[in-house]
Amino acid sequence: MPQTLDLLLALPFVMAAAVAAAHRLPRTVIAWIAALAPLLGLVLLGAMTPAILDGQVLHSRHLWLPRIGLEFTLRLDGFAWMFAMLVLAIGALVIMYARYYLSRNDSLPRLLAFLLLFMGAMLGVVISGNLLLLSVFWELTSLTSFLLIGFWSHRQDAREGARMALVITGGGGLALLGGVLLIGRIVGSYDLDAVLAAGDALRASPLYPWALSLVLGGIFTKSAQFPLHFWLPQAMAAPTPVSAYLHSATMVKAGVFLLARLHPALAGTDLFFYTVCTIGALTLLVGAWNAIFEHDLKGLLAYSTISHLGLITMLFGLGTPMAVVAGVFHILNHAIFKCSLFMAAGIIDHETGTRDIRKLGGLRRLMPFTSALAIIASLSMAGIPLLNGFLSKEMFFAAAIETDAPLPMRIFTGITALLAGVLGVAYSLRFVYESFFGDGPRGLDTLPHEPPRWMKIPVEVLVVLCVAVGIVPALTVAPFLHAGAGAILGSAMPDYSLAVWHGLNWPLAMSIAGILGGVLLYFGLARLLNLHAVVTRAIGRDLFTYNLELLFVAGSRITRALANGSLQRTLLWLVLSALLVMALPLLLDPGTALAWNGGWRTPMQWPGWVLWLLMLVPALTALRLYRHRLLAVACIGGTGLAVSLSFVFLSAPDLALTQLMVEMVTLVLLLLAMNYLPERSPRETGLPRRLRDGAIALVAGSVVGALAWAMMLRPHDTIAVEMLQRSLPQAWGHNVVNVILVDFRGFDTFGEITVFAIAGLVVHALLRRARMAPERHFDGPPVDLSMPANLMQVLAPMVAATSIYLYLRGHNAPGGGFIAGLVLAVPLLIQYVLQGARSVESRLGFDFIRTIGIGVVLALASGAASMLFGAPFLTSGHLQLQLPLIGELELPSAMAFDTGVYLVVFGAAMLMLSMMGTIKGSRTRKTQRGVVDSSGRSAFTGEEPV
Amino acid sequence: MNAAIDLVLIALLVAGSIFILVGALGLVKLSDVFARLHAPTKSSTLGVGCVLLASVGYHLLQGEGLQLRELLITVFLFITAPISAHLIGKAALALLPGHQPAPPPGDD
Amino acid sequence: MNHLPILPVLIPMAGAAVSLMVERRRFGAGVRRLVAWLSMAALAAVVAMLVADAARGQVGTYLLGDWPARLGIALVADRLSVWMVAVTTLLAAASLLYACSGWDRRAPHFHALFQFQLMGLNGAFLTGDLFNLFVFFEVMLIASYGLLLSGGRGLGMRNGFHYVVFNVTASSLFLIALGLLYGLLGTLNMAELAVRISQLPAANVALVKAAIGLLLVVFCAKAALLPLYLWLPDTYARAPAAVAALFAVMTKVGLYAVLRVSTLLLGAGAGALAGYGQSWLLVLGAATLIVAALGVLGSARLPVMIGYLVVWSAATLFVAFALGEPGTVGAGLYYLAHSCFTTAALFLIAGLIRRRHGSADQDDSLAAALPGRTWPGVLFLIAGVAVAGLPPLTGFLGKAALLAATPPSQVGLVWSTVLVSSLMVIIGVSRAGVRLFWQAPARLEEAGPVRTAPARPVATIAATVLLGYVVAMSVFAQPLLVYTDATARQLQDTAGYVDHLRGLAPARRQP
Amino acid sequence: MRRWLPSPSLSVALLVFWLLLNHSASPGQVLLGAALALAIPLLARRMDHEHCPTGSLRGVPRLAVVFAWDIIRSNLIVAAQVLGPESRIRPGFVWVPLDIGNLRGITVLASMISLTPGTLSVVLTDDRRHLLVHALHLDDADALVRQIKTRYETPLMEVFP
Amino acid sequence: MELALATAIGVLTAVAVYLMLRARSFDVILGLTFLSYATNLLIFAGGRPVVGKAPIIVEGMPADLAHYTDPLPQALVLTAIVISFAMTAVSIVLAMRSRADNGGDHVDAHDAAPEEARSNPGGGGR
Amino acid sequence: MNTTALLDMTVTGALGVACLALLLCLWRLVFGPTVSDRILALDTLSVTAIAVLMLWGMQLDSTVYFEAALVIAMLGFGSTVVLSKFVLRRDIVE
Ligand code: NA
Ligand code: NA
Repeated sequence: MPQTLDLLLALPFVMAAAVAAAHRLPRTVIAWIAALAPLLGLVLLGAMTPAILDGQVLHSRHLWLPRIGLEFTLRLDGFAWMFAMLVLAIGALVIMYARYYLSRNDSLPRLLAFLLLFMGAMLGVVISGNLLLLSVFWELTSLTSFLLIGFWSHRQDAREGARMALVITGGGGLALLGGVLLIGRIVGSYDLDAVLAAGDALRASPLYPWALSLVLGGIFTKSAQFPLHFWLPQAMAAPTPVSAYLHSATMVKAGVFLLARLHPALAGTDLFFYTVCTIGALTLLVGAWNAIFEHDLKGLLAYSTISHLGLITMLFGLGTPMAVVAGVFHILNHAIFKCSLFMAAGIIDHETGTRDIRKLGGLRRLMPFTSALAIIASLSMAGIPLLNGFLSKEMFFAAAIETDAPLPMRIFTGITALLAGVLGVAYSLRFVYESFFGDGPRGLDTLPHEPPRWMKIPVEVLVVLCVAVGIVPALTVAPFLHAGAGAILGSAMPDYSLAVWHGLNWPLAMSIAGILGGVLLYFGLARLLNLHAVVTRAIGRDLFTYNLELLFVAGSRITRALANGSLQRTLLWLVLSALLVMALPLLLDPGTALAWNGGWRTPMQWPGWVLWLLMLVPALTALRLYRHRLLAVACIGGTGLAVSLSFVFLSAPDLALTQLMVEMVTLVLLLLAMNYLPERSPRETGLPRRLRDGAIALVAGSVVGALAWAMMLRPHDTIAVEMLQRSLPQAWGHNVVNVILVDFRGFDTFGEITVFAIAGLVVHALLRRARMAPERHFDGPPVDLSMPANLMQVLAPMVAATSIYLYLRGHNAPGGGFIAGLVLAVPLLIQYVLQGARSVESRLGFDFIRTIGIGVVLALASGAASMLFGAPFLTSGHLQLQLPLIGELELPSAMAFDTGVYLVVFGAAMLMLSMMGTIKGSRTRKTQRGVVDSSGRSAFTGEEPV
Repeated sequence: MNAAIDLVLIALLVAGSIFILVGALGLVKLSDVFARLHAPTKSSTLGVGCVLLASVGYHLLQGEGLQLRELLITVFLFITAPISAHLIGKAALALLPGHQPAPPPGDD
Repeated sequence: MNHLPILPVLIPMAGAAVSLMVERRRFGAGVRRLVAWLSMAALAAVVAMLVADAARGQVGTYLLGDWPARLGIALVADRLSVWMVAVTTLLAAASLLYACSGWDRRAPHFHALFQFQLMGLNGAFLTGDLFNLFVFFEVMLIASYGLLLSGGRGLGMRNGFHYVVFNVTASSLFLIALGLLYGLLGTLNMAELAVRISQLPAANVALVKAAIGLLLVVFCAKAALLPLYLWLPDTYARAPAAVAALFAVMTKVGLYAVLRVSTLLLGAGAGALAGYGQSWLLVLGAATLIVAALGVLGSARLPVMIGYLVVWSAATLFVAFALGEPGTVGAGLYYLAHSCFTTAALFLIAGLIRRRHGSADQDDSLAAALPGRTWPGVLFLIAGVAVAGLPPLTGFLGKAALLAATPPSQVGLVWSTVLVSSLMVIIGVSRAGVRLFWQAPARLEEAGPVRTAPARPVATIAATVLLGYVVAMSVFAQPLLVYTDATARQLQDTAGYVDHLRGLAPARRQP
Repeated sequence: MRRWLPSPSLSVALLVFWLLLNHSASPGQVLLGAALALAIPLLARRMDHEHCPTGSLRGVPRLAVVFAWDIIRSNLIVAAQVLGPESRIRPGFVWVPLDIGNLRGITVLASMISLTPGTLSVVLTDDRRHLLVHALHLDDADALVRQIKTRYETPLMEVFP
Repeated sequence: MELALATAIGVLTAVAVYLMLRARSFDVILGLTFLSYATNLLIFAGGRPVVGKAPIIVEGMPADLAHYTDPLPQALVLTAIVISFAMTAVSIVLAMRSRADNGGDHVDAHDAAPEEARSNPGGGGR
Repeated sequence: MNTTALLDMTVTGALGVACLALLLCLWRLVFGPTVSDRILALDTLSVTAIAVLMLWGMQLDSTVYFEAALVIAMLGFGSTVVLSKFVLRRDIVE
């Protein structure tokens, strides 16, 4: 049996795939393939019927995500069985109907595949034995219905209807998910059996109101309950088979299905009773009232559906066993007559080309057979005796007045029930009278006639069912109802009789009153006002659309207000956030955080203060002059020099060297870039902004300075001592900084040269084919610098030798591959400056990219060499060679690594500099702002005077 | 002997500091751009040369051996100082066209 | 000697170096692709072995240079790191596949930069040293600049400038934090830091808080948490599809770092610092959820919308990690992989659509459909379902797991923001899908015939592969969640991590 | 020979430079230095802007002495000028016509002019026939030109023909 | 000495932050340069400033913090300098490209100067 | 008076003078007025810095400052060259 259940669920999905795959086959074949799913499904269900009717509950359990309690449990009890029957049987009919309904231009395979997917999802909802799994299928029905409603995606109403349905039912699905999760928290399991058994615990839980509201949120949206009912009429943009299937028989019933399903667990409290009853009643009335004034056939049916869904909801809200039975019964009846009505409406639409009730009329003469079917079904909808609608409506009346609620509520439910009868008759009458009787049709292009034989068959089947159930319920629907209601109510199953005649009683009186009232109402209204001229506005829908638009507008406004793409703002937030987190701990505990600890620890020698001035004065000058970019750059040079000297002063010669080299190269890059940038920043308007930034800058400086100061006053307990101790004996280097760089933390250097190499590549990629016009240029030939160039020829070899020296000595003295690489780049760079790029490159054909590649490979290989000896990557070795003539030669393996560094740094630095130095002029554009007039230059900024 | 070397070193240092100071003072004091160019580029170079020489001697005296390599810095300085001065002069001339002298007398 | 933990760094680096060597014209594009794929395959093999080890509960460690962890740099391939590396590798394979449909020939140095990027990502995930983390952050970032900008032009340059400056600033802050931490604690090894923080004298607490707070700000900036997410949508939107797809994992590096730091340094054993900043992260994460969802609703261009989806999913992760329960962290890690794959898939799909549209300016605005939209439409549907958290795909499963594990005290905040923002995302994504695939091409008719190019099969396959991951992750959710749960538990066991690393003896040296 | 040792003087200078730099004359360093002294000029030659032949070096020592003396002397003069009242100095430009054609020679000449305080070579005309010199204190332009030409240019023309 | 170093870090940070919040790409880059000075000094300060004790091992001298300064921050700063240089290089090039491609060097392009607005955007690069 | 002590005093004095020179250069760097002045100030700063480094080395009996001085000697002039070239032509690599 478990496999049967699995197969049952799998069938629609498999066949959906089959239909999609077979989309080139003839339409009839495709329809048959599609129909296989419900037909075979019915067979499978039939096979399980004896067990179900026997009162068994069939299970199939698979693991999916037990970690969160989401198990693939399928569970078939009587109610699920009944619903599955409904889904499959009507599904089969709808497929048959769709085959003939859909025009040649539309893709039948697509529709059928979507329908089958929906069918699978719906079956899943019905036979889920795990609430989480149920919510999975629940959302799947929303999703597939979205696709189905939007089937005619070229139509705006279809797109909007689909989206609206998705938003409302999908949102409801999220609420349901929340509710289910809460139920799981209370019960400790999502297993349906466990949940149904834990009703008392649930109702007693403090979380119950939350859980109930969330679950009801899902149920009400799905079943189109007031006030979110408006999506359903909007969904009528779907092809009629879809409306017939989803919006009458199945999907909208998922809500009431769940209401019934969880009835044993959730119902029985005042909260449940009042909420569900009230909402149901309101929905009932609002739907029915609107149906009267609707001109669209399908719209009328949709509002009627809303009304009937309200009725069913109200029944489950009433909560008495009788009401539950009535609810289940009405689910079945409504599915049958409403589906046939939709199909009939579809036929009318198909034949006449319109669904506007105002254009129709007199169809009984043109298509008598279809008219007869539709009239019978409408009468069933109106609750006329001898039809199935009458039976359940009668039960509804009975349930509405036989509650144990306080009197006012009973009066309310009773009146609602009566009004339901009246209004139902009225709109049914309108549907029948204005379509099939009277004059018309008006203004049609073609003369309508009966549809193809096969298109009528599904309607015939359903109408026959209406009549059969209405006349001999005990022989037809009784086992279904018994199984269905029995599964919900269990031992509380009441005695009820499925008979047409129960004698003279209140319900019968209400029925009669309803029918008379309905007839009076319709004709009264028709006489009183021109029904055709009534324009209905769905306030809810408009409100929803308006709010949704508002949401989009708000989304885009808020987003634009926040993320306006401004770097200044982005940086501001970053700086402010950083300041906040840095300052807050200090401010909260200033006593310990900034403890004075007896003043500065180390007295400073006076040259230190000179350096201090040398560092800060140019920085502040740069701040003052920053708009004159050249001057600011010169000032940065001063600060950079001072920083380097401070590093020397504070025992960090390696750092000083690196800083100096990097300074130099940075300076060159800045100057190279300045050729392509405006020579100065424009004066800033807006003093407030400058003041604000100034204040932020001051705070930032104080906070960071204070942190640094406080940090330096704390005792220093570092692991670096061990590095000092182990550097010479174990890493064979005197210069501990270099040893850290190539050995202890060689992996950092590894990353660092990678960064450097990538920077070279990025610069290359950005400038490779870039053609840029300089801001301004000088007329005339390049300035002749042959004299300095000539001196450089003497100097360059010495610098190169110095580079090698620094590289070789690095392990034991200040220096190392990085510094050496930059030192080697400098004379080349100066040659570029003095001789011009073309002159240098014609003589020095160098592939810097390849140099970088080789450097990386070398670094990699030298690091990996130790792996051959079973030591980790980057483990340094040490070779002490006694060579003749040369004597003892120490070769730490880190040297090889340093060589890689050397090559990468040299290659990348040169790549950057040469790329920036050899930008080709734009072909399409001369300089941005023209030629520099030499006579008009300012000695103060080097540029045009302002 | 050491005392003699000491004295020589002291002399070098004094001379060096004087030249360095003169260079810096000239840089600040003189009012003409080109006049300012003269002081630091040469005086400072010479001053630094003196200090470097003193340094060589000083380290020799401290028993750290003859550190002749510090002379290399002097060599560098003496090669580069003219380049620097030349280029700064050229730049100043370009920026102060008023100072531009008449073109050279015609070829004769 | 087990070299596995370092190979995910070395293999891409070697791949990059070789890529550089074969960049000359005489080697064709085929050779470059061959190199890239060989590297990718080797990486995948190594990662598979790492995953197998980690799944057995084995923590792979690697002492670089054979120095004890406190002196040198140690790599730690625990469950978390391996998970991140595996996600990266899977994502990278699809992204590379997409790039091989043509972009790799248009962007100079693409393959080298791509491999470097992988190197940076893997290094960042594997390292057990805070400064080394910084270095690999930088490797990853600078490679990302290259990938983002190589072959680009126009406004992309300004945008790239924003991205670079923002990240450079963040990196400077990172350095300040590192400087303070070292100055106060005397070490940078994460295990040592954990030990020293647990014994922190009261006088230093405020300062260390400032440093760690700064560290968290930096990570949040990279992970795009409110108010630091502003850079992301535009940047990602301007990136070439293949690159944007790979970038999906970039925000996750920040999240990874937050998780690592908050479990290791701010865990239960951290004394005065235990749980520092978690409540802020939670609140900001929740706020980001809403703001990002508004962004999804408000974006007029598909890539921007996807950018906001990235922010949104990152915010979900912030919530998950800030809650700090093993259940939420486990769910978060699962969701993290989901988020990478789905947003990446969406970027690729956006690329497919862009290519279909052909024209340059309105290429990806949320309008206009063209014939032959079935397959991109199906892909978009699946990705949209996954990203919006609709069943039955990963987004739903991850979110359900997260919500289910949310501690009762935080249910109100977390559930409401997560569910409400989910609804907003559903609305936004469905609108995008409707406009992209259903809307009548009215404007196109006005504009006259548009030059379109058929989607290249390879590109479509790449997007399909990513969605294949998503589907597989949905089907095998249980074993994956078992793994991530175990990861979360392993993360909580700070002492285990610390003892393991401190007790690790070098192969040949004295410990 | 020229092919493998393009500039013997440069090579020697490099070797000396190397040994000084390393502060060692061990065989290893000599060997390494020699290798560099051979290799670097080969690379440097490719960068050569323009080949400048070297002639007789006989005049160099004398020139060096003259130059050194000039440096010290003029430094003292300049020191006095700088420290004294500024009104006493009259700066000015003067064009020095050149007879020397060798670029290296011109360069060295210009450098010497620059290194001796009080004078500064600023511009070399494109035809290399005139050098613009700025003097801190220009009494007698012709005397200055004459002094430059006799004390420096003439000996230099021997060294750089 | 601590105070001097701390104030230097503070002033450099303040200068950096002010410049970083300017509207022109070049000014922002200048700000980043200053920020990197401040950052480097701060990391360096983590090793506690000491004069004249360079961490270059002299044989025979005990290897401890009394005789040598802490070498680790120096190594870190070295790495940081290099990385920040690489980043600066990339941002400089980007500033150039952005200016060439977009016709202005305003980082956000809200108010390109009139002469910049005139020039043809979209040209340039490639 | 001991000449060695005198020498040490002289070193300190010279260091003071050199630092004073640094400050004077700084004055020019800050107040210009012309660009050439600032470039010149920067150049002089770096030359003077060499002297400061050497004097420092003497004061601390250390030679580790040699490399820094060497590099400054090589690069101070490099900065001057590029800055001047920029002033001359804007395009420093033509
Ligand atoms: Na500089
Ligand atoms: Na820097």
